[in-house]
Amino acid sequence: MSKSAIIIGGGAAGMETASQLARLGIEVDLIEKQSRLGGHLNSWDRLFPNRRDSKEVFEYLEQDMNDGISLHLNAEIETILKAGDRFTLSLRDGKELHSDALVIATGYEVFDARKKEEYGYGIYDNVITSVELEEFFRNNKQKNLFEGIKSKRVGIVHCVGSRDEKAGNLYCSKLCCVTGVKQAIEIKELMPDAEIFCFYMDLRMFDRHFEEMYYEAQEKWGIQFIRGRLSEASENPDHTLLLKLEDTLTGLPLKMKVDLLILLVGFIPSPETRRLAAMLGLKEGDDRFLCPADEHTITNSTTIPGVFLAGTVKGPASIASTITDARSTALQVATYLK
Amino acid sequence: MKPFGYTITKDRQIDFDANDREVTGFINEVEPSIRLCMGCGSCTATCSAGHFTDLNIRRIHTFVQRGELQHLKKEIMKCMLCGKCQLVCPRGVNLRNLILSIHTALEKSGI
Amino acid sequence: MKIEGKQRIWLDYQKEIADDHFFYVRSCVRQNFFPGSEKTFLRILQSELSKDIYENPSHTTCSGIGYHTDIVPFATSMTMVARQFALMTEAGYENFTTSCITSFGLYSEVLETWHHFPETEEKTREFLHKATGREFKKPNNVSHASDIIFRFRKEIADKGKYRLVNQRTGQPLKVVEHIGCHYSKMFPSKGVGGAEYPYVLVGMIEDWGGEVIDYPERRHCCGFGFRQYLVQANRGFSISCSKKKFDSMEPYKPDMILTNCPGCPMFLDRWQYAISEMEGKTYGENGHGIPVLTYEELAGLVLGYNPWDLGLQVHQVPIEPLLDKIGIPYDPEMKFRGADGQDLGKPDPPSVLKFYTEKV
Amino acid sequence: MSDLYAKLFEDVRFREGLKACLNCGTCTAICPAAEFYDYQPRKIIDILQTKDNSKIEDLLKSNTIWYCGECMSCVTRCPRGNAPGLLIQALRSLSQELGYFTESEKGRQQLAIKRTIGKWILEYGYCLYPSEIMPDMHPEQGPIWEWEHKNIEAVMNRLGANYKGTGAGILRKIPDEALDEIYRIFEVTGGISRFDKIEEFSRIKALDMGMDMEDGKNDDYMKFIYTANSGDHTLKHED
Repeated sequence: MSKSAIIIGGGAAGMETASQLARLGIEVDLIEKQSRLGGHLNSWDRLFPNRRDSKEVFEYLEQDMNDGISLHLNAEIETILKAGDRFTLSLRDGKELHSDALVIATGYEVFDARKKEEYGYGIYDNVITSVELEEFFRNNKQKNLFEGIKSKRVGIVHCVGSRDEKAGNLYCSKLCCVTGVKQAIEIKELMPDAEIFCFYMDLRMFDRHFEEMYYEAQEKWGIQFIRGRLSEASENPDHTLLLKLEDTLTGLPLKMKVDLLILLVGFIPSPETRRLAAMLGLKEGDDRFLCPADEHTITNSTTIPGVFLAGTVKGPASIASTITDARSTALQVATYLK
Repeated sequence: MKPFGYTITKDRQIDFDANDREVTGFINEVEPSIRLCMGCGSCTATCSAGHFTDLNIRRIHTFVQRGELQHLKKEIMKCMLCGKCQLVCPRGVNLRNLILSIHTALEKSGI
Repeated sequence: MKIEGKQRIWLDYQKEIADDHFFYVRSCVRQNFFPGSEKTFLRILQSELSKDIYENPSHTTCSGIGYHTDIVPFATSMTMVARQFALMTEAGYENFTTSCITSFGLYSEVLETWHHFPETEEKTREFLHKATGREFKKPNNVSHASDIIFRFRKEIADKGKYRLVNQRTGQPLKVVEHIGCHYSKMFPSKGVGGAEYPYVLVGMIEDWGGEVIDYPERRHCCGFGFRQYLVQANRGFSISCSKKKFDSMEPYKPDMILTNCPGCPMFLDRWQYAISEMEGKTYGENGHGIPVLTYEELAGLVLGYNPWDLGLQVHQVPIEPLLDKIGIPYDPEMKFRGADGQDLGKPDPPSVLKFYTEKV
Repeated sequence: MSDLYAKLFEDVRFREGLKACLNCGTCTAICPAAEFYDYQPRKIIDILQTKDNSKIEDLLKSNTIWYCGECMSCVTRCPRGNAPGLLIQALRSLSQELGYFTESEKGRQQLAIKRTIGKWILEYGYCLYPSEIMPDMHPEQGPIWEWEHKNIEAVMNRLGANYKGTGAGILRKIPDEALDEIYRIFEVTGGISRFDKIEEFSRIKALDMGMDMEDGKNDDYMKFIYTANSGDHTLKHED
């Protein structure tokens, strides 16, 4: 009898785990709470570092969503029970699913920028998040975004909701830096006369071609990097924003007017990830992301036999490393089921 | 007026919008490698003049970009143009030409 | 500006404010400079709202200004605070109400310190007992007097005779609110509305018919800075801070400034005078400056109290333009007279800032 | 020399205020003192984090620690839960305990504060007292204060105060027993000893500077520290 696995979460991690397992002859149920697959991939326009269209990656992942995979869209999980080696999932619509293994791929959410009260998101008109900027890019709404903006000075704020005790997140979300640099270049492509400033504390250009992107941003696009964390934004009478930060490389406080402020919001574990973890008794780290059995070596299994983790449930990760991680999870699941 | 015994002071914030950035534009044009600075401080660490004065060569780059001309003027007078900074810069910024261009720009704008 | 964004944040900072039976402690700055405000606070609570509020004659300064000028050690200030709590305990009260923001901040800081470092509370009890023989219980509720007025703002509006509306134009008055730094910057959860968008004064302004102005330097300190004002050599700092705020609010053409801290209204009032003397610059309309009020003074005006009972005559920036806008009658002849109507002379007119002589 | 960092660490405010700094500058960005003085709260933490005794000693003897206005705006914003304002309080306390405050122009001003605010707390039970707020020392208080000061009893009476009266009320006479209690509190908690140290170290400094320092308010040293301003506390753009 062939073995089966249930994968919870139809984003990049879930899709790739599902297709790999199906290819290995394992019966797969893929559960997605939304009406379509892709997760956050659906929100991004172009991907760093090479600015290729995110739709291409989605198409790659989607082409393997074949017959071996039963797809459950708009599905919400009520309960998960484990009896012996078997898992039983009850969905809200009354459906019941059974499997020999369970993969948690419920991913992350972006930090709610409203919690960073002093940046005025949700209050001041011209403060948006990096996610909203992607949506504008993706839907070709650039014209709306910059309509009526004359001098076109844009501020990009790093570490919004990350590395911040007051926001409840001490960790680095690690991908905001490169996202900020990518978006800075993209704005500049659209509006060559725009002045763009990135406010950063450390630029964590950790992956291949990231540092080169930073170099390109400076050399080719003239994007300016000011080392200092935004302390507050307030609104001027003309709806521009007055920013206050320390220019730490000169040691002087600095004030500056910008027309548009973009907040690079970080990763937080999705509420669904945390709900399932509580249901199953999985261990959360002090950053609230889920802990694998071993941080260095057994990175895709958990302490509960048959329960596996894939992708950003374990912390911030890029799409490339999420896909790589998903394959690793698939291999672990297949080995377990053998 | 009554003698108050104190005066109103102007703040020392860098007021980016009030600063004259014509010099900034000029320097970025004649020495575009200025854009490449990543604030690492290698230049300051090796600077000969910096060992004897409070010159911070790394800060010169920042003052140019912010249009802080008075600070800039004060700083560059201390540089002896020995060029050691240029040797160590990991981003290849042409610091000697940068300093010379700043001199030219400041002179041109009468500062 | 999207007001809903602020409203969401206000919902996150709902502070518990006692309803009745207050143990009241006074403010040094306000007793010196705004005695009418404290008088009005008690009048509103007792006569309008029929609340029980008690003042023990033996209570003293909390030593807050001494503490924040660093001449008074923390252990001393903690024990001074403990003594006030002891008086409250002895009188059978549990709700502590401070007139002063520096005090409010100090009480909050002391209670937090005792919570995080319990050995400091023990030591304080020991000190207090040794020095005075007194014991104390910690209050159930610590509220600033502005919290209390905030809590009863709708009752005040209901009983009110006047609204913050310009009689001539029918438009709401534009009001700048200024919150004392120690109200919530240290402990955002202790202030109504938190630290970034405090709601305590906004709520009053809205319910009394005015329109709140948000301006870029809204959160900036008035510049008191304790030692920065108290020593003459440092006052340039103090006045420069206030000037920064005036310059920032000026484009919005505010009709008045409302404050909840003892020092701020005094500084925002006096520095307008000093700026006018030093630089010839006046803010507000027709060279009269922008009137600066305490929340009690404003509540008193809304309730129809005589402006000279509120103490509006001891402001340097003339208050009459505001009274005329709202349509509040006053007797100019009585402005500088004593309790029995005796003639106390008149202050000299400033050289730049205009004295209000007639209705515009 | 003793370990200054260890001494600072005895102060709960220091322990509460110093976690780990990542040098982001949110404190300096909105610090009113940083706007007008050559001052950066970030740098204070940076120095304290080194635990370097001689650097801390320099700090305790400098003008730098006296620029802060203790508004605590920095506390709201720090993403690491540091409180530069509390650290300043700990530094100022230690500077006074060790007598280092007399080494700087701004530090020396502590005597003026002790002889006004400190005196009034013990004498009247109030931090401020209207008859002591002299119009000539406070020109910015304007003609209105001159008028009020001249008519203080009548004005206080008009505004419903109980100036110097018995019982409750505004500016009532604080009962002698209460003033005695305050004095004893200051005695047992180190307040009096702090005051004495401020006097004592200032006396030494005044002697050193060849100035007269009596106990009153109007001696040369007192006048000097109250008004002296070298003018080099602000890094001006014109410099």
